[in-house]
Amino acid sequence: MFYREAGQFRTSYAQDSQILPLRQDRVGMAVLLMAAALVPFVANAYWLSAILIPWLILSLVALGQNILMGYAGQLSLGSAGFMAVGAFACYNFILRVPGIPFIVAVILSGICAALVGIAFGLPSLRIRGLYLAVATLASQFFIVWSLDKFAWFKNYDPAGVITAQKIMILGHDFASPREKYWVVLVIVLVLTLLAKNMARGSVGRGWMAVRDMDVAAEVTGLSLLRTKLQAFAISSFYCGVGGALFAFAYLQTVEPSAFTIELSFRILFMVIIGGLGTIMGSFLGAGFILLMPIFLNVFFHTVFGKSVDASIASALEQIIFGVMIITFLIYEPLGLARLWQLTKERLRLWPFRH
Amino acid sequence: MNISTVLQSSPLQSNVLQSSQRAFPIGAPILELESISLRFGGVKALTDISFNVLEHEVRAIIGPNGAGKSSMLNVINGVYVPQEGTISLRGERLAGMTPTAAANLGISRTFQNIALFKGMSVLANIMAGRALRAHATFLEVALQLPRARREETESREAAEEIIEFLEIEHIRKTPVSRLPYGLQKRVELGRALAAEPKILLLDEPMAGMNIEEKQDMCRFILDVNDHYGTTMVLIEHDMGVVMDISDRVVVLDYGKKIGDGTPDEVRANQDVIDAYLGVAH
Amino acid sequence: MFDISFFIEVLVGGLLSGIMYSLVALGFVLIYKASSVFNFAQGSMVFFAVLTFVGVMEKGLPFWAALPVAVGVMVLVGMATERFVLRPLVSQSEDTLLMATIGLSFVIEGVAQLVWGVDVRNLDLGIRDEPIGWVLDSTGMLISQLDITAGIVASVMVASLALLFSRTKVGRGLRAVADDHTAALSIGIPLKQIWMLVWATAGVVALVAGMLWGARSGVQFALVWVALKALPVLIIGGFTSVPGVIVAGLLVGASEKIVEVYIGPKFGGGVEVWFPYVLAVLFLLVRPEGLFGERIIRRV
Amino acid sequence: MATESSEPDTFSKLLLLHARQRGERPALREKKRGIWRTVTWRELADEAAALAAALSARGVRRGAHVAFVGDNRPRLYAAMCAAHWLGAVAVPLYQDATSGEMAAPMQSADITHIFAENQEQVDKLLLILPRCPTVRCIVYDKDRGLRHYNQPELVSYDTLLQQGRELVAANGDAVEAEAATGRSEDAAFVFFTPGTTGPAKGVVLTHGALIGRARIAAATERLTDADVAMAYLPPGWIGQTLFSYVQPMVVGYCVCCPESSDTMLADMREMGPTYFLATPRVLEALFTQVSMRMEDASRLNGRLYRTGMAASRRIAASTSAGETASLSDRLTRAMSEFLIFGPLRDVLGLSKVRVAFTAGDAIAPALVNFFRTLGVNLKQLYGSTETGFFVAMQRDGQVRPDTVGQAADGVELTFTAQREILVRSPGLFREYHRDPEATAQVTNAEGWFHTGDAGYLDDDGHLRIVDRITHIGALSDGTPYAPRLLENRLKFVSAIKDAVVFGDRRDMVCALIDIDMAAVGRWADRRSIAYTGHADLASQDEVYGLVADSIKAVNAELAQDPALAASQIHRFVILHGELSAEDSVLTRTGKLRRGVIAERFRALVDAMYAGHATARVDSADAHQGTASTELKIRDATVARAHSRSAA
Repeated sequence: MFYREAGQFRTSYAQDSQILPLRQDRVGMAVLLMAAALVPFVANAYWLSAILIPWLILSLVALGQNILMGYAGQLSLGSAGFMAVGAFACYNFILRVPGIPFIVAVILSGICAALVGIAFGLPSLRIRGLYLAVATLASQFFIVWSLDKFAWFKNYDPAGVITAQKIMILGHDFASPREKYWVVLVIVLVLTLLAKNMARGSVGRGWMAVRDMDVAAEVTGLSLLRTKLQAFAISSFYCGVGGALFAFAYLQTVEPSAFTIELSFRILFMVIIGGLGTIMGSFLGAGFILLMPIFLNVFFHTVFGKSVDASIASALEQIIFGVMIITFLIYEPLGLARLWQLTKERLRLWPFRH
Repeated sequence: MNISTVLQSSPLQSNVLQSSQRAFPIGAPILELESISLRFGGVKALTDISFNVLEHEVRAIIGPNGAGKSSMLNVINGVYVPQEGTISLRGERLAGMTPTAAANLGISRTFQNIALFKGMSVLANIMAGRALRAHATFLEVALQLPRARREETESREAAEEIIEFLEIEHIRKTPVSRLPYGLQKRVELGRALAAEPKILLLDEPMAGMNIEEKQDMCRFILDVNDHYGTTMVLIEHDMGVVMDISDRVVVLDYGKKIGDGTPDEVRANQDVIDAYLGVAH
Repeated sequence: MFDISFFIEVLVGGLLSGIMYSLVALGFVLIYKASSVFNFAQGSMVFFAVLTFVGVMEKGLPFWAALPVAVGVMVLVGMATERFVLRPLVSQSEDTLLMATIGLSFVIEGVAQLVWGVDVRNLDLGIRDEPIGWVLDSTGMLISQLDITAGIVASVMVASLALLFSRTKVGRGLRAVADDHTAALSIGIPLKQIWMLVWATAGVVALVAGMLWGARSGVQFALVWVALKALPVLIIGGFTSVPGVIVAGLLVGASEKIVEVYIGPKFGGGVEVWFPYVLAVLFLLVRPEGLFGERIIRRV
Repeated sequence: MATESSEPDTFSKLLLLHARQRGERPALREKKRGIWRTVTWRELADEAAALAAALSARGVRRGAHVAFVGDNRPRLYAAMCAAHWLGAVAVPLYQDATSGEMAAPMQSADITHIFAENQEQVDKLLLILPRCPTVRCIVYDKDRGLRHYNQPELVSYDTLLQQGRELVAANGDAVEAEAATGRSEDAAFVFFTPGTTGPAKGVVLTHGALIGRARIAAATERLTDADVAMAYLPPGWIGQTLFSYVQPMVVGYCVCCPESSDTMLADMREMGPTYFLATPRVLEALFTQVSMRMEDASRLNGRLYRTGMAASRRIAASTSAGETASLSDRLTRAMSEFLIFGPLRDVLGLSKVRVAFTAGDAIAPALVNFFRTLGVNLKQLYGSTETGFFVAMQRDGQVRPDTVGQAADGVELTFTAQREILVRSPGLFREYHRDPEATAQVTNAEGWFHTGDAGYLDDDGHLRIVDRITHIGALSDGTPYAPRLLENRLKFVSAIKDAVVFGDRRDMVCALIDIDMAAVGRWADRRSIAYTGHADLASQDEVYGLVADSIKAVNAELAQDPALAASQIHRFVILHGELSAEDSVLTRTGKLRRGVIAERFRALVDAMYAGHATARVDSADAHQGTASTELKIRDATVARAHSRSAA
């Protein structure tokens, strides 16, 4: 109903295939970005470092998972492993390459993750479905194990824990939550834009072709090998960068066991609940999975007037996630993003229904 | 059932056949298959089949169900590799064909039971058909560098030309999964065309269509042949339609070739008649 | 120098835990055959089954009463799963089903913790986890009574299941179902009963497996991950082949122990955490269809 | 106007003027291959020049007749420009006419050159080519499917353009000069009126007449070159050509062609025209669509819509009565304007429309009201091909749905004893092509034209149209009776697509009803009434009930008006198939061909008056194609006439 499309006509394909073809959407997005940029001035440190920062980071990781699963249709349970690679790679780059710019280190760590991703993606050429899932589980376990066992990665820290260095960009130390938030925000936004470009371009079409009908994809001349490995590499890159930020902007002190298979599952859930094969879904899903426990707590506070025993809370959380997953898979396999999309279609046809 | 109903030709109008001359006159053999044999384990799918396809012609492969028509097509574009026999394109022998290789050689195809990319719009499906012509790397695409943008526009233009050609402007941005069967078939033809193939393999393009849809599809096939000069190899078991639109027909039965020639010759061929009367409809 | 008797110790230990992998894996196979679903939640079921068992025992029920209760609960869980998860998703892609069962595993674990709490319980089956005297005396090898008992029980289970599959009418019906649901129905195989039976058996298997593991290393959440080892076993054995998973189970069990004991120390141990999976992946590259699975031909 | 002489007086001169004044502004837009392609005035002029050069090389001379067969496309209009450039006469034909229907104009107008859009049209033309010896050249635009055609007459637009560009390059000045030589009294167009009776007649209109009319219309509606219009009706109809060629040529606004008829609504929403022409038929379809889709809308929206409509009607009523509307009504109106009408207009692509005209046929007042209530400035326009279209038009602020407004500037009106409307204006046609008798029949020495419409001016000079003079009759009791008024009321019912009433020299009025498949179909679905097709649905008793109720309502309205009370519908039949131009019961613009209909449905009509409950119609008549079908005849509830008479 807020859409006034009459007169918004396109005279070039560039215009027609732009990310937000409708003026109203562009305005909305502009407002959103503005808000995202200014929120640190209103949000307190807790909100920034306990919710917004992890939300952005996990959204990025979910985006990576989504590229692989949602777009290229390759089931993966190992995203946490690739995060770990990113995190430790970043730590070591900064540790061992004196004066390396933070951003460069982050990108390099992403590339490391990508390489590992390619290695573990190789089986995807022969196998699919849960076979592939197991292969990715292998990566998950193997990576965490090796990071755990080879002390070099952790600079021989006796406790087996690394402490992320300062985030130095152009000589400025981004120490406060607010500054960290901005760093994360910028990186996430840029990578999201790139992902969107790939998704709506020939690259994305290749992924989806492989996902939807690989035989036909081959017949159109697409190389399954290149396409799948590409998806693995890019997906892992996003997870890697996410991992690096996870360590540097969120956890600060990290041990390999922080990147457990449970984390992988959570990321998987973010993608399913948020919406397979949509950029926006990654953000919605991450937000949902992240905020759910908090809502739960608030809920209990208001209902029982006291916070519940942590174990019960976590148990409930698990049940709710599980139920959500099943429900979404049954009723709206395309997740929250799809719901939003439907609402939008309604608004564009308002007052009609269809 | 009597012979006439089986082999009779439908009253389909086709300008190409009426017209005195064609835009792309039929040329030399472009595709030659020599004594092709294909087995799955013990099962013989194709036995010693040889025929050729001339440039710019519409070549039909017909035969009762299970005659090995689809296998034949799958051999041509490298989905199956025959145990014996050779395929040569413009006289060059092709060894170890794969679908991708076939695509690179300008062989494109559609599938018997629609193999569209369900999750994508009509436009995206057709653009995806141009995978071969997308050279920009993922980085160029991600950063929207000039080459990526140029290629995107080019493939959009090509896709739009096809959309116009197939008269599906009104469903351009509809997800293919929402389309009725007949339109999906048309879109699949569009995707195959997007690769700008030299040879187009159509696996039962009219299966399960009503008569109007069939006539539309025939018109499109003939128009493609007339407009782009694409060489067509199509499988069909609705004899009537095939007889109308194809220049020459190969007849298979139980994996063996039992007839080859112009529609009229084939109609007259006793083996063919028997084969068709043999199958109970 | 190479100590052969020690090697045998390790091997036997490995084979014994291997047979238990097979046991868990059998649960997967059962369900996969019946409803062609890869039930990722099987691990959680193992956990849940034994937890229930121990739980009701704590409530004062005697062993022999607790057993049927636990089995009953597992059957209910199975039926519920079939009704509320698998049926609505019938004819969905394998991946979707897998994800659904992952969700299911979360639910089950959540419920388990909600009902029985999170603290580790130990399960006393009256068999002590100490070396068998005469073996020790005669060969000097340390072989735990518990392990042996576990091994024997497991082998019995596995054997009887194998029989159930190959010999009984139900088993044949089951195979028919695995091949083609509608066909199975059309030839009058009672799908409902088959499914119930399958889930029941899967429940029992889970319970037994859980008890054996639990008796050894305490009833705790970690069981879920132990059970996950069944995945590589399945891959190597093939999803539909009972003998396959038995062999694969032994293979995985033995190899992981040997690797752990002989190579592990070089990396500070823990190799067994990932070794089976990597083994499975390598296996996939050479023989995607598994040891005894039949080759898949791609149709177009 | 004093400056008339100084201003350009032919289309080619106008074209050159625009090319100079607003060369870079869009003259035409076309949605092609997914995006809107623009032709600026400069480009249009250049293309026209090139085509003109090539055409004259191919023997197009001053006064030659060039036909145009195709949908609204920039190239069609560019070709029109080219024809005028050379002083040739443009003859736009209905693109969906059969080749048989095309033969007549071809022969009577000695068409020498034809612009055809595509293979479909070319095939039709080639079929009649032997019968049209004068045709020398057929130019086709889209070569799809034509690659192998080798008739000597055929040439592709691109080739022509190419040759033209070379010629222009060679001696551009000569070509340029050609454009200036035209005179305002030269014939510009021949429109073949799809006569509701008799064969089509070629109406010759001069540059001067059309340009003059257009200038007046532009002045009254204050059109500027910022306006945008959609071209989606057949160019063969003068209305479309006026709005997509003549007026843009005068005003310099931009004309937009949709991608295809399937995408018209979507394309219109994208483009958002500001100046809109629609036939009553189009508006009826639009109205039906809106009411159907609103019924499916959410309950809340449905209510807001209805209350909003009601409120606005009350407001309109009270304002016309000179009172101020109640606050609550105005609030409701405001709210539904914001929540419903605004968005609704936008979805329909009408939100930017400044002026919308309906013309071509009489329209039900209620329909006009509907769109005006929605907030669309829809106005009626009265005119015919012979009168240069703009005879009477409603002015802003003085719109009365039951009239067609005051006479346009420069138009004189007078009436015969039979109330036939006579028109005298500079916009009148010159003659019927090659048909002096026909011309003489409809025009007299003082230059009055007999419109054939009956009507009268009301007290404040608004023209009211009653009906075609030939249709007006009287019931057997002598009460005058005008079918179209009744039919329009019926057609406004969303369940009814078309209606034909009978009553002349009869004791009561009866009606043939053609149901709106879409609307009634949905209605049936909602009530889960099973039906196999049009015929089946049409014969369902529930549907008869539905129609009977609507007719009852219409009768009640009629009873209000003493003049019409006697004309209430007494009996009706629902036809088994829709009336369509294909079987020539309608004209291409969708007007009823009463003669044909009366002929075709005689049996049915007689049965109605004979009081039978059913009637057999055999295949030739029933649109079923199958052998004779049985149609039910029903009585309609008639309201008692109110005694308080105004007249």
